[in-house]
Amino acid sequence: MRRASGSEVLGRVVETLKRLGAESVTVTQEGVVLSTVTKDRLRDFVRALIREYGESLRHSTCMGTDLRPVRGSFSVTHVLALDGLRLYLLVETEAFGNRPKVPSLTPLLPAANWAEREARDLLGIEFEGHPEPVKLILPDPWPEGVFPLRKDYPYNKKLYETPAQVRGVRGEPRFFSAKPSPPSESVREGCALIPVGPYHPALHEPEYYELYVEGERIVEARYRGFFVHRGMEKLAESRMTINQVPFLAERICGICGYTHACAYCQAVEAAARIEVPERALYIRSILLEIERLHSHILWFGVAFHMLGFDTGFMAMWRIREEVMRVAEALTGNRKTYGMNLVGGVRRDIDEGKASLVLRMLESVEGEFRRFCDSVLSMREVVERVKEVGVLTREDARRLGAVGPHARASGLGIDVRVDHPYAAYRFVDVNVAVRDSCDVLARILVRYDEVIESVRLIRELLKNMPKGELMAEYGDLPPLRVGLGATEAPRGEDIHLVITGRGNKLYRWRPRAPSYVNLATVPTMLEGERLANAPIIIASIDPCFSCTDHVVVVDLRTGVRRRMNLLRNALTRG
Amino acid sequence: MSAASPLLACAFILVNVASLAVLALILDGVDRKVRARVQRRVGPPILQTLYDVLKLYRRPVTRDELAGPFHSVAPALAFATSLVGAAVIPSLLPTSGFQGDLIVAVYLISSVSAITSFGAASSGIPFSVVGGWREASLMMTSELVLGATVAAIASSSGSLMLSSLMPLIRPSTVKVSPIIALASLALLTYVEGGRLPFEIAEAEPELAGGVASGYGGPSLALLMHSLLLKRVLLATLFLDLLVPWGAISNALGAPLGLAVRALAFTLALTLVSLVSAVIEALYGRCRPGHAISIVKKALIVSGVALIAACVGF
Amino acid sequence: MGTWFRRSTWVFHLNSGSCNGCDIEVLNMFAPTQDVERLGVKLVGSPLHADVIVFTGPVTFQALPYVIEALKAVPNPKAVVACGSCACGGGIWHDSYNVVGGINALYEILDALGIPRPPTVYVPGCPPKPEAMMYGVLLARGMVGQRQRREVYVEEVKEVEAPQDVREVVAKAVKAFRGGEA
Amino acid sequence: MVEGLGKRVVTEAYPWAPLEVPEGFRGKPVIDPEKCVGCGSCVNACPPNALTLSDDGRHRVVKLFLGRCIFCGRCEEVCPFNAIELTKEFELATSSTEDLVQEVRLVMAKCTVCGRPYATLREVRKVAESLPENLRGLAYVCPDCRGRISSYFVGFARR
Repeated sequence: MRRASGSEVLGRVVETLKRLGAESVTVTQEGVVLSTVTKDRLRDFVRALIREYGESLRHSTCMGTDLRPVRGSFSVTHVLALDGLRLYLLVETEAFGNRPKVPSLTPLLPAANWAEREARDLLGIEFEGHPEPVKLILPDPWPEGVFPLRKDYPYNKKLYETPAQVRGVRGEPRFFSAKPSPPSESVREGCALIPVGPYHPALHEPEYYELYVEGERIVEARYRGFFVHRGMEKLAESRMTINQVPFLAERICGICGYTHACAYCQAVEAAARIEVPERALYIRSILLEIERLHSHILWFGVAFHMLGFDTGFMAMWRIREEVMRVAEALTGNRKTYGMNLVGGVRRDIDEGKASLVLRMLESVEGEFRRFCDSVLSMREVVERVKEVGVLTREDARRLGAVGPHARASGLGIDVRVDHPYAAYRFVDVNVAVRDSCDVLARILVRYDEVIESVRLIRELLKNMPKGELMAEYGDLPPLRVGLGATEAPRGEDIHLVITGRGNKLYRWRPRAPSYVNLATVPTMLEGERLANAPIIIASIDPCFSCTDHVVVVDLRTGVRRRMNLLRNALTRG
Repeated sequence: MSAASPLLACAFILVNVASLAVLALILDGVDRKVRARVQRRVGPPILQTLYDVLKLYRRPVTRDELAGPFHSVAPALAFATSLVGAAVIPSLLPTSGFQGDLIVAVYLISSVSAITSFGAASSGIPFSVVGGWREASLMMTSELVLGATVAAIASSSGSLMLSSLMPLIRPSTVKVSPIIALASLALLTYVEGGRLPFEIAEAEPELAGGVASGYGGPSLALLMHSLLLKRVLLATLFLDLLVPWGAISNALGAPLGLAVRALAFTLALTLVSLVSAVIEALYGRCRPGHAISIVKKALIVSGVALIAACVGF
Repeated sequence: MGTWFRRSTWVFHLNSGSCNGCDIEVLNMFAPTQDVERLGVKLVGSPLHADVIVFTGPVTFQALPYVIEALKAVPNPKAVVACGSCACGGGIWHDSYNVVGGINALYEILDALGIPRPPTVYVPGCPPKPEAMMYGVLLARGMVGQRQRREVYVEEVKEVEAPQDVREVVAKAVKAFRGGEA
Repeated sequence: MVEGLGKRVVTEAYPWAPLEVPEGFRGKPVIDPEKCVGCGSCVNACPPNALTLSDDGRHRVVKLFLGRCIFCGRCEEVCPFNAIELTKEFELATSSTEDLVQEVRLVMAKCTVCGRPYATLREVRKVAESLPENLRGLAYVCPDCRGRISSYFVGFARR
């Protein structure tokens, strides 16, 4: 009922966009509409859009681009998702000058906060009216006024050229003067500070949380992340060619890398109008589900470990090992599948490999069900996760949560259904939704998704058509925009590309799901007991390396302030 | 039966202390092996904890400027205390015993916890402080339970001497209070033994080692060793109150009786350890508040036992 | 390399900005199938307790000060097992603006700061199999031999010049070209 | 959960017994120095620049640094002579990064006209083989000189 025919909906949306004052409206690819707006009308345009589409409009990400060599300007492209209508709206606006200024959308759509600050850091675009215009992405000692993503910055110019430069005054390295967070201006009397990270056994990645506790209760939580900014966007735009980037994209994340490789390839294929053979689409979907399987089971293990339940951890990782072995047999590596190139896949799944997969599914499904059922029937376990780390539906929507995290707060969004890609066009996906909004709900959603993945792989294997694995294509047309979106194990993963000349990229902007989900963590932590902190942080299945490919937070601002500003923005908007 | 000459008594004590100290490490190895087996893996060698401790003694001593002076002394003090505990409590071999050694034993066992948590609290490391705080709050409650239990047993058997307490073997009447008291002591042995779900003070994923996180090298070895020894001492106390070891050795006469007693005792200790390890493998860590509330329930039970003992049941 | 940790190896996991792939495989070593605990290896949460640092990631500039702190916190003597291509040589990011470029580049900074380099075992792979890491740990303990060696092939050719007939033809061509010029 | 006690242990025998890796495993890449001609296709395809090319006057050096390799297998895919392939070898740990290097040094051909080394002798011979006999001489001339004298060959071929 929800879905009128695609073209009808599209026609109506294009009509609306024109009516609301878009300068030009083009359908760039299936399900993606690009409208350009002058920067003075941007806010009004988006405000009108919010009025028009209300709750269903979600800010997904934004991409800043240095178009000076081409058009003499900078551009900012916001990606707004209309999940119900199966559409992504790209809203592009242009700005000129060395410190270009565009109006900020954060007061209207709080989820735009980090993405805008990222563009500010990397490209020097000022967002007027941004509630918190401070450094987010680059490392602390990064000099002011230097923007690595601008085309005139060499990709390999390191922050420090020689080891000796690291050594600053007083014999101490200059770095060391930078503490991960400021001496707090608002720490309450009688609070103890518990720093979690950057190295903490609960986090297998360097991340930093500061928890202010009274006894065991957390009164304030601050997050400081982005230790894993490796400058990959710049590498992709400069050193690499389009068929090298899939391998770079895969290394955004070691757990859900393949989903990034897929999203990237989809984006380039969309930009260059490459028709990928159907068999390749099926193979991609199968591997994506295998990845989801291993990622979710891994998460179960980690969650049990956080609860101190090591037998659960061991059982999950034992079950997961079978998935890893099959992944290795299918692709040649347990983790980095390396299966994708633009236009298709590199290896086939033949009969023998298919039967290997089916055997694995059989045993994994049985064992996983049996073990988790018996754990979830234990009162001690359920007690520890029930009504812990609550994120209300309202907060989830406003902060732009995605994936299982959003689905556990009652939002039924899933890219596989809302914006079908790969072989999900040919199969029905059941979306697991729970509405108790706590850690337990997140466990149950992922439980359902494991079972659903098993079913999907079986169906995909059964329906897989014969045919080619790779499309033929020539040189890419330059300066075309492409968008690729996939449902990573952690939620919506979105890649935007602008093609360049000579089989290179002009711009690449990946946005991983944890990027938006992480912003919800401090909200969930406040008022909780310290012992619950690890399981709450873990419950969003945070993948810091996904997020941090581009970002680092400023020292002088704590999350607390940021969250308050967000709330203020929410009440005002 | 107690040793005839002071020299022999000293020898008995030495044997007890040495063998408990070694057993504490080996039984932890057994624990790890059992847990691994439940998790369907091979697990470390039985002597692994022994290797770990021996290695730690060869590691350098670490010092932290932030730590208070008590921090660095605490492990040695805790270890010494637990060794004295091992000397006082009859285990493999009988000790000569003195009136009130039950009180001393309980006091020494509690002291190990107290020293550890104070040591952690003066480390200046946040995780360690929280761990110490947890340890202390768990200890406060469980010491009450221990006290009430001991009082119940003592009043029902009319003695405070460990070797003469045989609360369950009373030819005349079967009493209820010692049984309840022993049940709550069994729970306490498990809880204070630092086992999951009550292992909240070290809490690896939450507190990065908690009370132990400020120590390294030999002091960590001492701390580990004294905590493991404390675990064994609690089990020993429990076994002493449950099984009439003296009667076994008396019935057979020295030296055969002593040998049988030592062997039986070791087996019993291993059994307690095995059972605890299997239980432990099935649980996650509970919330610190929850752990304490469980211990509070045990407090009610032991209170009931005490009242019952006073009334004469 | 080190014999003091041959029977008991306590490992501190240090991620310097890696993609997670290696980190998950490090954890995977402790899973039932690989179960390195049977070799006496234990993962510890505090650097004070560790003998060996399992190092992953290409070292981002943001993580650098904390990485150095953590390295210093592990008491000497210690050993490092650098897991993954990022740690061994910077991996795919080696020349990016925000990446130091692997553990050897980090060691150069340590040299400049006057901190001694710990002995290091390098485990390439992207990510290495858990078994490959296990092998690396055993190599650090001196319990297995190193299999990978530097391989250099130098081609030996006696005759570098083009064949006689070709040279003659080319000489004619050159002459013809010169003639054309003139 | 206690059922685990009754079941078999899943731990593998490695490192005490060799480990079976599946067909198609992407392990250590090995250059076959006999087949390699130093054309540089793999170097162009390699995403992390683990494969590099350099000239030292007499030799062209194809260098593979395993410590940077991401084991993607693109080199294997693009090599026109199947000179590089990914093996099943995974026990690559070393105590020095020096040991992670594979180097193939191939003799350079000197231009018959100007004497400058411009490509490996093997590559030149391969090219020469693929050319018709009357044009073969062109392969032994560097690209710069080739432009100048090729008209002679074209004329020669016509004749």
